[in-house]
Amino acid sequence: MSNKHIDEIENQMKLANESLPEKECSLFADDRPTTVGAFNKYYEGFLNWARSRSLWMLAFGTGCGATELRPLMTSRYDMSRYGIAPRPTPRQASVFVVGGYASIKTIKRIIRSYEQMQGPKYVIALGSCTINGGMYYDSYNTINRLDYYIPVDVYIAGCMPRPEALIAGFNRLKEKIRAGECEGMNEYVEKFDWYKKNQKQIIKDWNMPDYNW
Amino acid sequence: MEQLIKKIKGMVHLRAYGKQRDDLHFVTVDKAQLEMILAHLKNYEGFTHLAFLQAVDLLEEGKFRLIYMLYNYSTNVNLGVNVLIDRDNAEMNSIHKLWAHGWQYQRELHELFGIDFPDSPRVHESFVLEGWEEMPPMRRDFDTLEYSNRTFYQRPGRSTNDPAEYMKEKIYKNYPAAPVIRRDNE
Amino acid sequence: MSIWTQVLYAAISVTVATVYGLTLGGIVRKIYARVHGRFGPPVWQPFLDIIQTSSRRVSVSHGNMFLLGPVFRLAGGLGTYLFIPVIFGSALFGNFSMAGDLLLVMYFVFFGQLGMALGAGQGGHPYSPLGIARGLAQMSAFEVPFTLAVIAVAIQYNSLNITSIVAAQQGSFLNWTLFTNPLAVIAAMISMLGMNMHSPFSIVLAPQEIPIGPPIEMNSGFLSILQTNRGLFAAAKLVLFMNLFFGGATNLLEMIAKTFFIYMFSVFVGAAYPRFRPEQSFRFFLKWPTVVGVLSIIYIAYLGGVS
Amino acid sequence: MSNLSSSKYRGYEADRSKYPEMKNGKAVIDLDSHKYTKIWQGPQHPGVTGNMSVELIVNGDEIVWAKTHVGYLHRAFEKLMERRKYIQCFPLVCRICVPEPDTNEYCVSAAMEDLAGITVPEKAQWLRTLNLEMSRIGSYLMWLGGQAGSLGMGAIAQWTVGMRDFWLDLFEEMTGGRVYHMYMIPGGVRKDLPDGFKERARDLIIRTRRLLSDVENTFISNALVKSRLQGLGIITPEMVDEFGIVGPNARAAGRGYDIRINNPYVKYDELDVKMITSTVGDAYARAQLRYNDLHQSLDLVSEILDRMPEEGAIQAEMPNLVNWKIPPGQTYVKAESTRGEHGFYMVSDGSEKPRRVFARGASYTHAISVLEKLAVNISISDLAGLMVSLHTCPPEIER
Repeated sequence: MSNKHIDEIENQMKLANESLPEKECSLFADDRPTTVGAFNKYYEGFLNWARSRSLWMLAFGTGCGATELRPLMTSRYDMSRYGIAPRPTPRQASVFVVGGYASIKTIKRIIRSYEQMQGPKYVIALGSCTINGGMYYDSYNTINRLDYYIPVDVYIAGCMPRPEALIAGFNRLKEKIRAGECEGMNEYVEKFDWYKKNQKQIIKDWNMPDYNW
Repeated sequence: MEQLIKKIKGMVHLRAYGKQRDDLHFVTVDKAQLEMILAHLKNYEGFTHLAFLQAVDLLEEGKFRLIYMLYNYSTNVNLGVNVLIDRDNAEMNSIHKLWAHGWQYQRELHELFGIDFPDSPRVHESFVLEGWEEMPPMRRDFDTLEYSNRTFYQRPGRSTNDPAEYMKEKIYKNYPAAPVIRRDNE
Repeated sequence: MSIWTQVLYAAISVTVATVYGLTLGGIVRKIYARVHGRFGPPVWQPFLDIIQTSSRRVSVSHGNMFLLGPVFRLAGGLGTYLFIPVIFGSALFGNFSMAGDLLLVMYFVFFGQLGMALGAGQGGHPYSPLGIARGLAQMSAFEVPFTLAVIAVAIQYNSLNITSIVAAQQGSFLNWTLFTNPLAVIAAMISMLGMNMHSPFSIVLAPQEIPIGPPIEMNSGFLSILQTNRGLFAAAKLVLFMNLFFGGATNLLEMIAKTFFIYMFSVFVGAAYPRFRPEQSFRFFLKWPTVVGVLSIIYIAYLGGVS
Repeated sequence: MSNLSSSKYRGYEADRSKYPEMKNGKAVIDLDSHKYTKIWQGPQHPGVTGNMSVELIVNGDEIVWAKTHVGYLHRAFEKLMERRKYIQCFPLVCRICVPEPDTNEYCVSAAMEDLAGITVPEKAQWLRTLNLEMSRIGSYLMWLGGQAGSLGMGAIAQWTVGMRDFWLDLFEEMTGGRVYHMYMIPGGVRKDLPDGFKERARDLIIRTRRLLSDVENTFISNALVKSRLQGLGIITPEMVDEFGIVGPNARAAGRGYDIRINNPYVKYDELDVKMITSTVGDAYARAQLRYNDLHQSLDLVSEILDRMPEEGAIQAEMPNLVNWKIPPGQTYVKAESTRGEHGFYMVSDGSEKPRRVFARGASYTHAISVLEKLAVNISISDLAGLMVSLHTCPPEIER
């Protein structure tokens, strides 16, 4: 293959970042995300065990579900027993708890925050409204299915789910992590174009880079 | 209250007056005289609190009805001042000089109903919607279900529990359908 | 003792201190949780957190200085620790103590912050520089009473060697600086509140204001280095305070007991107070603690202390 | 500027001769001059109250310009209610304000009753009053935790939110729902009180008071809390009318406006509700006022429990609610929530669905106009405290 051809292929691999103003283009990376596989089986098993016992939750109350996260932190339910702690920045968080319905304006921020999290990362979606829209199924401003926009590991049904249900959801997530089934980060990369297509269909003013490092 | 209504009648063309409760009255005035009557009510009659400014879409009449809900702290009475404006090219005078939070409602009305308020600060800024391309969504003729079906992905399996449907399906399954009356011109 | 034995001993000592510091962190979380009326996380939670952060598969860097930030921080922690004799008279925990190590330790206590400032500054997040500005300003503020207290101690024992300072306090607990020069201890303990960054001096991390401040962009491996350093540095600071003001320790148990109670001082204050506004915090350190520090020097140098 | 000089606010005595440059009374802010930083506080930020954001320009630690962005929680309730039958509105309305859903339920059912001309039986009125006061307690407890948490005092937040959980238990007994109750329906309420409810409620009141005395010792009378909150975010009496400020924010500024007293609804005219006001208008006065109001709510709950009739209908005679048609008309019903005047404007056109429903969220102006004004010239570390002190609740702003 000629060098030119290789360049072309590489250019196709780059993200367009079309919606960014020209002077900002250099500020953002245009590399596509890549899949990162697991380590050796036994070592990964040990790491997964540690990951499941130290879940750092992104403190982003996206909807009314966030109101039940507060009792979850206090004496009655005390999620810190299970190693779950809130973390204020996406760079350090490993679990994204989407607290209910996501309006168009919020889903944009959800995507940005999700992409900034460092993998392996997990998503818990609470409430019926993230599953099929719930009572907002006919609203023009809320999405109906969250798993079309970011990969979801655990859904917790209910409106709103009780703290006990949340703990059960977290335990389910832990089981999945320990079993090595939570590869949402790689899934997102593999179906990157499909996710981007869905995201761009609803976010009409896409003024951010195509992938937020 | 009657005195006040009389006074308003003397000042402006009072199109309608209604009393809902002892502490809630509605008056309807002309579009051109609205600002004057609001300023009068605020400065001289003690209606200093603007509870809200909202609109109702009267699609059948081709009008918007704006409601300026005022409140008087000393007499504890709410007075809703209604005004009808045209639905096409809807436009209204701004009240941001009378109340410092008036612009908020005007921005909301501009975005959700498409009513323009020239001179109102930040009226063209987005309020709750981002990148909206359809008609203003709170208008009556905007079908939110149709938009939702078109834009978002429905998860199959949603069922309805509408009582009428339920009865038709489960209880009166064998009940003969109501006779369809055919008219000549069909 | 050959240099290699010393290095081996230092390595063991550092490991023990890190494990101890992290466990202490776990205990502190537990104590906070009890104040809140909760069970709290298990004591070994900090270790799990370190494994979790270091096992992330992806890591974003913002440039060379960003890489160096955590390294500088760790170097600061290591440097502080390695020149403090942890246990008086022990070869294993003697570390590299030497004449004039007090000066070196004082330097290293603040070295880490500066390195972190460089690294976090390149993170590009606006909260990083805000946090750095607060951190450095507060550091300069609490450094004043702390340095005054250290000067008082140096005058009192006529030495800049921590080993000889500890040696001078042996015998009876009445020989501790706590009793021979209480003013210096008061000044130093107040500045320790600022050093440990619990409330009311938690303005650098302040999750409600500038979400966790300087390390906001630190992720994965960088964060795990910072977390490790947090354990080591906490242990180093506490050992330093123990040596200078509380008579040092002659065995490991004594060290653990003393440092634990020294740390509890800032934990109990932290659980009961809200956070200062930054400028309130700076002014606080430059008022009474500084006056107390100056008084302690006058007391020792001109009034001749108790003896 | 007057905000700084006339108060005890010991934050900034900034040098105004240089930054920001003033021209015609307006600050000239040039972002390219590298003297200012633009910061988005929120929506992903632990210091904002819910899912909203404030766009800030800071000079050092000082905020020189602020702008509120809302709409992250817009679910188009008002549009959806136009597509729902009257009784189907109830699951929707309680979600308009999450910490205090019952005020919404009361307003909507009262608006429907007002339009249809239905009188609610005595017992149902008492039950409604009880429900409203209990939700006020829950909301205030959460607010107290938020205010302490915004100052970095996590312990208070843990205590009060933990205590709120026991009030939610009472709600669960009473209504079957923990956070959202859907207890009030047109014509009355859904259920009577369960057996032994009154004893448990009285017991909980005692426990709450015990907690509050701890909170008073550690929070309200804490010198550090005072030094941070006093002089912060002063609302002057002139601002109250200009910005339409309501509720505790207005009462702390000296405006005696409490709908429970001014326009009594349900059974408040028979109860002993006192107007609690203050004239200072800063964040600390608001905190004290809400703390006293919380005590008054506890008093009211025990008074209601004592005076409530044992027997009586809890539902008025109603037509079939599934196909209920309300005669045409328009009405506005308001109630005092913890944030102030919470009202519903409802228009019916004689069909079985409401023509237009508008929810007047109490913090609509607090979070936007007032916050943008008060946030200027304070330290960035005080913004979280200020937002909580105004008690902004984003879902009721954008609905």
